[in-house]
Amino acid sequence: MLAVSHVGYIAAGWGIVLGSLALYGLRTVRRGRTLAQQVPPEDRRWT
Amino acid sequence: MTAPHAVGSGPSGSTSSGATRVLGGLSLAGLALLLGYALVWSPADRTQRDSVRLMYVHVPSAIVAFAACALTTVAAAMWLRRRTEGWWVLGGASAEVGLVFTALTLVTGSIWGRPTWGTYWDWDPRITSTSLLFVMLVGYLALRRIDNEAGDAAQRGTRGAIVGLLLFPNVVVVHYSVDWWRSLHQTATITRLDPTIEGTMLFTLMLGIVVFGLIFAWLLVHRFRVGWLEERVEHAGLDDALRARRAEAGVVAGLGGGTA
Amino acid sequence: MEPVVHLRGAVTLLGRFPALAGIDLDVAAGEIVLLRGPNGAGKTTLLRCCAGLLPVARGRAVVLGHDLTDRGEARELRRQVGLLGHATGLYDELTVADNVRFWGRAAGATDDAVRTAMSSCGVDGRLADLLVARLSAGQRRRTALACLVARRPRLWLLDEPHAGLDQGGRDLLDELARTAVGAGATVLLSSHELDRAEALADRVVTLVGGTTDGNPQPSPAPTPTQEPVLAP
Amino acid sequence: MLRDAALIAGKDLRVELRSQVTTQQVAPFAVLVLILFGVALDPDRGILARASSGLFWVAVLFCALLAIQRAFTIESADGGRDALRLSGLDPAGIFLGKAAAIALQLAALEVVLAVGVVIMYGAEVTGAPLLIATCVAATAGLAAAGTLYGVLAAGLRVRETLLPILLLPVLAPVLIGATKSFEAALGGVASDGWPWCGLLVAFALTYLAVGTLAFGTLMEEPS
Repeated sequence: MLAVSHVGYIAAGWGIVLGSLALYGLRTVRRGRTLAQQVPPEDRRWT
Repeated sequence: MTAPHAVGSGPSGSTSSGATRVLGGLSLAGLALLLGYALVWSPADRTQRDSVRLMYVHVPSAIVAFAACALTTVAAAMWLRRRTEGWWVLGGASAEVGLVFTALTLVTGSIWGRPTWGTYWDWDPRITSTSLLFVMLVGYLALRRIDNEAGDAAQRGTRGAIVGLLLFPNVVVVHYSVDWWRSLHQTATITRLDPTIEGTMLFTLMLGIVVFGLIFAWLLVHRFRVGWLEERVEHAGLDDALRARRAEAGVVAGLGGGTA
Repeated sequence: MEPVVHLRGAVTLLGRFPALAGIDLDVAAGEIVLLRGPNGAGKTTLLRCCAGLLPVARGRAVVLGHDLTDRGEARELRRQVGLLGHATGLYDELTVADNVRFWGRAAGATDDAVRTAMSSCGVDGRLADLLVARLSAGQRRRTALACLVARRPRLWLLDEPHAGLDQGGRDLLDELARTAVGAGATVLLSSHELDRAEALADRVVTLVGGTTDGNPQPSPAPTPTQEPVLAP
Repeated sequence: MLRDAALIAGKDLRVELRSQVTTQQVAPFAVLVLILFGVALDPDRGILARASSGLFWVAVLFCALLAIQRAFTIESADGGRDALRLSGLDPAGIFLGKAAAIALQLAALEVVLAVGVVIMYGAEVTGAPLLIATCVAATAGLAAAGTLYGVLAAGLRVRETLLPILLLPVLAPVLIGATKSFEAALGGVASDGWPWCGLLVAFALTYLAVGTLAFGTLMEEPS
């Protein structure tokens, strides 16, 4: 890792991907929590 | 990168279950391994040098994006045949997750292109057809939003489903026509990858595809359950609306004959 | 013999709004039935529903032997009904004759039938070559009526048919409806001209809040008042 | 089915004859687009002559959007959609009729545009049969896909903005194929263009088939 070329591009590429996926995942889970409170447990077949 | 603290099931309910927790754990472990291989243990390419490390995030994103698109088409076809709510919800879930991966494919491709080709954008068939796929997914999701206003699953029409059904065939036709178009035109073809990649590099790429597949599955399951819950919330609204409507007539609420 | 219209607990949604929240209705062949009720009671929705334009989400609904909960059957039904609604469905850029000929031919009417329909509705002669965009509201309604007559429907669905017509037009409409019933058709209409419409109708059904709950409940096995004569 | 198609196409063309929207508004718009391209791209450096095929088809695409919107505006005025559903016409016939009417109007526009490209951009025709075959195949494809996606968007509040985003990506293969074929017919080698023409024919046939099958269910949509 000492003489790595294109460090900026690699960091940007990986950073954007992992950051976006984390944000999107978090948002989806949050949406699910808000909605789950409005629905009786028997409609949540997976629990 | 799936934020383990978000995967717990609270008493008030969430979209996670035992299966998604396992899936999330596997994704995270795989991701850690992938980061090690992609950024540290795999060698630099002879011509591209270290910029090849972007391949391990770009190619898996692209594969997952196209798979999501194919899944949307399958879901649309099944919805047209069976008319069961699950297929409707699946189509929307895979299109939305697919849209995220398509955007990431374009962004990483562009970032990778700069050190490799010296430009952020090239009229490469893959970039062109991926950008058209992006617009098609946006259009499909816009149409679904309109379909959702039409009420519950039984009321919903075929508008979104037919666009969804044509999604993957269109992407394939667009891809091949663009491919054909460029191949007749281009004099100096710049190959992105060495024709054969071997050893650690190939293993890292395969690992990337598997890990991104796991992340996609985790996101898809959660997004599917969100869609499912949305349907339930809407469905609960119908009985209330019926009661309110019948109350206008001054009759006792409830279907199947009043006791006024 | 099945009734022409047979609804039990029929629910129809407009978006998420249950415009019909439980309708029980039987209409026998050859009857003229008036739908009455305040604005927003669901009269227009019920007529559009009987035309096969809106699906029935819950309950039982059979019109002219076609099950309205089945999308495929609704299309078959629509060939056999005529709906005169607030919208006329006429093309502004075409003449009166063009319009009646187009909608008549679409339903398989001959040119003779089209001509007869136009003269019976008083839109022949000089009026026939006028663009629909230039017509008065009353002439427009008459043209739409001519399109309906040319189709020779088995079930006439008239939504506020008297609105926008002059005295002569209203008399003409009543006469055409009676003639059609004489030839075996059935008429379901809504109207704000209650005196006139009640004189025309055999029976009145009141709609409130998207239901027919205020009316005497129809018997479980209704008997038609008269054997229907099918129109050719 | 064909009788119904003829009835619908005849009606649409009669509406066009009386309203003259294509001749008085869309055709001038097409010429305007050609002039604007000329102004935007420096006419002195030969870019126009080299790009004339692509510019021609981009102009056709814009006009096709207008023609498709117009074809469904006619039907959505004053309850026309319900009237069509009640008419008893075969949905496949309605689809073919509307596509035929759009195709004929587009063909007329293409003649105007072709004359414009030859005169204003200095394009040189070397393969007339290929030129005509391309126009026929591409127009059929545009009309078929346009009618299918047009009825999807028709009657929606957001139709003006939704139709382009749904339709234009789908039409990308037509734009590519027709442009390449035209390049061969305008100053190129005609034999290079025929495979592209084949692609256009395949596209048109596919969308004609899909539209014929799917139009019935699409007409049922609440608007």
